[in-house]
Amino acid sequence: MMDSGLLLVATLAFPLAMVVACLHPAFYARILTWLPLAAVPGLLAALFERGDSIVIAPAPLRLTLALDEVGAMLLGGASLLWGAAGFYASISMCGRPGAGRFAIWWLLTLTGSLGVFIVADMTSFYLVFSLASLAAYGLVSFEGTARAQRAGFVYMALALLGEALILLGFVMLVTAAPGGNPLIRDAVAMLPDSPLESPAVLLLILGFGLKMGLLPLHVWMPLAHPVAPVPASAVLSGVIVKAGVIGLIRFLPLEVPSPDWGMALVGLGLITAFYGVLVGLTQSHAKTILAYSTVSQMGVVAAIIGGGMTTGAPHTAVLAAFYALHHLLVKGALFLGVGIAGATGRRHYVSFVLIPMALLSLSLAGLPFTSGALAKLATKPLFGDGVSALLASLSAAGSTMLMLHFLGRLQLLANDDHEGIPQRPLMLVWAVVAGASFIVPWALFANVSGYALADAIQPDALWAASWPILLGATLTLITTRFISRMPTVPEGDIIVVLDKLAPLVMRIGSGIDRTDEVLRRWPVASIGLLSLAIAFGTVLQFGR
Amino acid sequence: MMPAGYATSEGGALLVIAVMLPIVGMIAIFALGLRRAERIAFIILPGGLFIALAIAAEVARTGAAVTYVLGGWQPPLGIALQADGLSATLMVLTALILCAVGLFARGTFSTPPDMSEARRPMVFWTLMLGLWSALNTVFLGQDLFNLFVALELLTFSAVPLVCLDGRRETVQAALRYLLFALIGSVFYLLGAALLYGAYGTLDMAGLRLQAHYNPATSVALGLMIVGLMAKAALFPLHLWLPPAHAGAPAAASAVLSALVVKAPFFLILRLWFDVAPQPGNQLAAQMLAWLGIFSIVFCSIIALRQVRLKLMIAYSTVAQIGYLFLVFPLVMASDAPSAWQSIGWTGGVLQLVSHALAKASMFLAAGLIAEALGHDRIDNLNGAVTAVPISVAAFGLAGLSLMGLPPSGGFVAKLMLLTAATETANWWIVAAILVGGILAASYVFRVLGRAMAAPKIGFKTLAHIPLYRELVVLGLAISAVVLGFVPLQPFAFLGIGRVGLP
Amino acid sequence: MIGTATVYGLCASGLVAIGLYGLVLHPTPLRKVIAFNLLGSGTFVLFGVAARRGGAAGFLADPVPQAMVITGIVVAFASTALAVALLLRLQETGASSIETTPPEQQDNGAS
Amino acid sequence: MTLLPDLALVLLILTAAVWTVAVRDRRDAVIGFIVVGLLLSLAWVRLNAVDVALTEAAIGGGATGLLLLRACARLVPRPAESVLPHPAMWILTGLLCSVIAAGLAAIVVMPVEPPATLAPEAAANMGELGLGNPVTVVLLAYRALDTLLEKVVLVLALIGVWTLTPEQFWGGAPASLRAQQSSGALRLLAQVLPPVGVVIGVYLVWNGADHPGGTFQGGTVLAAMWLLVMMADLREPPEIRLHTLRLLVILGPVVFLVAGFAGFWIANGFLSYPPAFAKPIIVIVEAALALSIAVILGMLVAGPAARAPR
Amino acid sequence: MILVDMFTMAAVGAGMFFFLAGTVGLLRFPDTLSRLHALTKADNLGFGFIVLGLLPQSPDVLSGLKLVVVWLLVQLAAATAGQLIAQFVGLERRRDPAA
Repeated sequence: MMDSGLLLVATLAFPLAMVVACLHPAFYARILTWLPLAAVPGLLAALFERGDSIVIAPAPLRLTLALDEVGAMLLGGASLLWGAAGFYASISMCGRPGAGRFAIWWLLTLTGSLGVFIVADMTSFYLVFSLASLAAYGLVSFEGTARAQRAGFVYMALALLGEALILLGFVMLVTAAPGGNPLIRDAVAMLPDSPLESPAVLLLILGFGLKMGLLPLHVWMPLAHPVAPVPASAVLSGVIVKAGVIGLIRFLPLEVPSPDWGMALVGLGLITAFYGVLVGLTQSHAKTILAYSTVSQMGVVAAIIGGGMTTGAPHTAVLAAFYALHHLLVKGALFLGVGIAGATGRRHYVSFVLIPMALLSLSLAGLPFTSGALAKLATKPLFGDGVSALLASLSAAGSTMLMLHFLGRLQLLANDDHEGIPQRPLMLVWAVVAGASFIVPWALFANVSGYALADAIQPDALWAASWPILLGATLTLITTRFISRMPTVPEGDIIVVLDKLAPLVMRIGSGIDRTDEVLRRWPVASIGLLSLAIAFGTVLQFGR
Repeated sequence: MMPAGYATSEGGALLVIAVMLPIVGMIAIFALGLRRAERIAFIILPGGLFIALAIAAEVARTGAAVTYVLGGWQPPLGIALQADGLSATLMVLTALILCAVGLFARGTFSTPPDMSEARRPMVFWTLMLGLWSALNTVFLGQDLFNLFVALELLTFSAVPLVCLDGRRETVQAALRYLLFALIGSVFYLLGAALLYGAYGTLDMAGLRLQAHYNPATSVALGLMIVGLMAKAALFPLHLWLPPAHAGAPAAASAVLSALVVKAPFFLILRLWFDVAPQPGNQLAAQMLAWLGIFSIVFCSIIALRQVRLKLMIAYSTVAQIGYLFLVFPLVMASDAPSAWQSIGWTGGVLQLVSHALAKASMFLAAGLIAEALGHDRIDNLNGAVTAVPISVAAFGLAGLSLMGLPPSGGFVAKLMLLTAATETANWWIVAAILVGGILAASYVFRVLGRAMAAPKIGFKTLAHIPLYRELVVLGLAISAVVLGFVPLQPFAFLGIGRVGLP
Repeated sequence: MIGTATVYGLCASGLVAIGLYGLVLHPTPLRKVIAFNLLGSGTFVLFGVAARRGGAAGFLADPVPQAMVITGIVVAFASTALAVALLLRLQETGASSIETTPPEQQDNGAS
Repeated sequence: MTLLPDLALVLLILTAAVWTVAVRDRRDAVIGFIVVGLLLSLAWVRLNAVDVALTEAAIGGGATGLLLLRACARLVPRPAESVLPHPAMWILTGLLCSVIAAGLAAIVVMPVEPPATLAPEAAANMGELGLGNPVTVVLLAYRALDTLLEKVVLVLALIGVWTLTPEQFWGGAPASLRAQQSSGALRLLAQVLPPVGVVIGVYLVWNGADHPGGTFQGGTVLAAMWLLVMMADLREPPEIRLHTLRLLVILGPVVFLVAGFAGFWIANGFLSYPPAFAKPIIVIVEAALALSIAVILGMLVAGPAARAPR
Repeated sequence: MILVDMFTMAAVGAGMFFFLAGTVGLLRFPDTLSRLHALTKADNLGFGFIVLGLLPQSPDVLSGLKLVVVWLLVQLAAATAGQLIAQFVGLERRRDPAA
């Protein structure tokens, strides 16, 4: 319909152009109003663009864009959520100090996070990935409170660590492939022959896993996601974590059966899934619980990818993306819903908030007829019939417990004003995202999974989806008292251990300061100079 | 005897002009200064830029080095100047940065209308021009003694810039700088004496043909390289740099950090690849790289702990210099047909160039921030973004390059170094590059986080900064970013005129 | 067989060592400057040794290193002049050594 | 046996050097340094480098010595100059310095055969220029660029020293060089000597074309005469803003540059001289340089301005 | 010729003797003024004898003249230096009579 590739280019260029336009004070003053539009080209591209690489800059730069099925699914979902959250933000952030700054971070993050779905060459991928990671810092730390600052610090530290891991992984990938900047698929195709395969795969799993919040690199997520303003939380937890998912999908050699890496990833994923639930259950803030739910769900996605990798199953990428899309929309809707809940008074709480939120929540656990059920059904074959399949189902029970706990804490947020209702446009936006989270997966299901739609409502399938929920509900009833008495695990759980290390780090730091002070004394430095000259001369003479 | 290696090539006279033009300007200011310092400088600056570009164009056009034999006296008896691809690149870089700094300094170093001549403008502009001539000579010189004189010229221009404001700390810093640089010079000269005693020539091409491993060569190279390291402030010889670069006025700091410390490194590069007997000494190369690694990690951590912005940037310079020294083992272990075709070499040069642009921009931005806020304590930078938004943006963009994040020259440079290190299995270097990147990001974000925070109550801007000064800073930062769009492969231009290695 | 040049070569080595020692350990700048000059003299004598050994073609000594030494001596004098001016100025500002005070104690004036 | 005088001289030099470094009082150290400088000029004669010997005596011992003595006089006396550092420190330093010296010595005692030299090349090309002093030829023809740049170094050093002028004194005159107390003898000397000294300086420059001597040596003698006059309080140091002073400072470099650039037209390139005019050009350049050197040296010793301009 | 050489040796020998004596005096005498005395003696006599001895050896008149000029200049400088030192000592004594 459009000139090939133009929409893809616009996906990235349009939000960036908005950033540049902010240099003009008049536009900068009204930037919030325009925020929802930033994701429109991305949405259009996801709907209408398909096809092969579009080379924007020819070799040797090879800045290449491409949109395949996997990319289109995630791009569409992400654009939708960015657009909706942008609309939400344009209302909720209106008039707040620093709104312009918020918008700029928003646009940069948006560009990066949509970019990861459509770039096809390595360097550009790293570029957009870093952009998404680092610009999100501005969203995390926006509130400026002590809590936000700490979250921002932890987020940044780990994001940088992730960047470093991924960069090294990329370099190892590239050394296997000829040319300066290969396409991702070429580099990955060469990987099995590379002597550096194992370290490269390990680094990539660690790096992308960090972005997804896999144990033990998840610590930033429960800190960072809840502190941001509501629309930012929605995209952080909904979209940004998917950069890790797309990374694993794009960079792991999924088509080649590799049982070792596959099982390792399944194990890591499932452990993360249960761990997220367990720690989440002890939390009391609704948004924190949602963040832990994201940790848990991303564990499931990792396990799905790992399951596919074990056997080299052909559709792993698409199925994982489908699950990710489901989570993207549902989690986005849930976070926006938290904002809605905060604006709703007791009177309308049940009808406006509780029912839709309950449906959304349980969708994550795979409630029949929801997108969750479809996603779980579609990805089931990847787990085979063994223990991992059972554990995957049990994780759904865990999700049920976690989401019920979330619903319980949610009502505490209700507005003091008994009659309060949220602004109508906010309700509308929320409804759109929530609706999309139900409808879109249904629309895609048959295409993606190879099942017929009817398969999803077979009794077998319904039972398979229902028993974990029933189990989870039962367990919740049994353990409610127990859980409420459990001590709260601090947000970010094992980060607390690292906090204990802080004095040590400070001591090392001041130790280095003192060392530097000594080294910078004249006699010490000049003795260093003499020793170096002697050592260097000796090495030159005898060190061959 | 020596083969007649040098012949004045077409356009060779440009090299002489590149060296002499700034001197003419400097002399003119000194003699007629009286109110005209700035005007003279602004004739010389574009002229020098034009010459540098013309030389680069000539190198590109002929695909060979541009040479000038002075007075027609063939080296080693006489002196030759030669511009190859690398020197031409660095000369253009120097010219660009000096022009930018010149524009930036226009407001701050002009003679007040009520005086016939003021100290600061007179001194600043003459020293800047002297420094330019020195740098060009360093990049063009082919004779080790001629290069010694050029290095001294550089030191004499740089040291007084440090103490332009005459405060105690800066005078102290200048004296330290001078004395330590002098030890470096003497070491260099000792090495030159030994080489002359052994080979009867100080011409690099002549030495390359004759040099072989013997005690004289080893001791000479050891002394010279370590002496130059002292001038380049490589860890642990960095004692003079932080106070000197932090104490100088912003415009001077920018030049000192961006260009002056690069000159000794350039000479080490030349000694290593153009003079030292081949094949090079692996162990010694590793030693250089290890010092680089220590520089990166140690000084980045210290940068992170600084209280004052300019000191932080100065420590960051020491750390970034460290990256340059990683080049030696990477190039030597590469299986490229010649050093100039290896990815490590290209990465090193790109690191040099992009750091120069980024650091110049950063120091200038820090200067503007300090002017606007009246201080440069990092913890109190709140509101900088409202006072000087463009400078803060430039700081961030320049920071991108230091961190090695895309898109930026620093990213491509570090990616190339990282690739070279991975290919040659130098895992410690890999680790250092990655850790260095994380630490750099930490110190840059620490500043940005502060600068972008909401201003405190009662915040007010002390000085109004003219827009053009901010734009100069932004321009430098953007050029560092634009370098990130160069292709990820060795550039042919940097290899022009270089002698192939076995 | 040790020749005249060698004797002065050893003298040069000795001067270098003595100068370096003083330069490293003397706490006051003036003494450092003096030591630097000794160090420089040693270096120059080393050139002189090369010159003397290179006497040929009717010259008692190779003129090239001699010329280098003359240039070197002038440069060393210029360095000394600058260093002396700096250390006198340093005294005027109230400091007497070049060991810096920790950065935290420095005032915040920056331009 | 023939080495005995050399050995004795070397021993004297090293002893004086050790004393210079080890002595407690800084004035003694300066005097020690001057002694080393004078002994070194003897050493240079023994190394057959008479030009260097003259330079060393004039600049190394003389001008530098004067500079250091003046610094001594202006520095506030301090009770103990050489606080002995921690024993570990000086033992380590001594060890390292010895190792470096041993390395140098090891190379020095193993001369290469045949000796590395450029003397034949220097000799082969000298005929073209018609000058008799090979060192002058190297300085002003073969390696004229070094010499030119080194003049620029001197100018920069002067600017560097002037940088240290306190703001309010900019443009003014340096502190007086006058001795603490006026002395008739000194005045007499300052009145009698300069005419002779100037003649000697000019002679050294003129003579330098063919015989040992040259710009630096001559220029230094001229500077010494000027300094003597200033020390005897017959003249005050000039104000640094003076136009004449500035012009004198740059005279040498400018003439050198003009001669260099003229080479583009009258010979084959920068700093090359047409054979027929080589000698006059070089002598003119040398004369101009000597004058500038004299002024620069004098001003370097005088230091930064210390009085407000009148 | 022999006679000339013998004269030279004798004169230079005498000059060296005075220098030696002057140096011993410089090292052994108790106070500055007497040291100065020893030094100026050495300068005047020692150097005078040496120049005197070298004069017949000079190849031409110009060289001989130069020697004489050198001698004169040294005399002048030494005399002035002696004066200055003595004056300085006097100054010190007046300031601190105990020294």
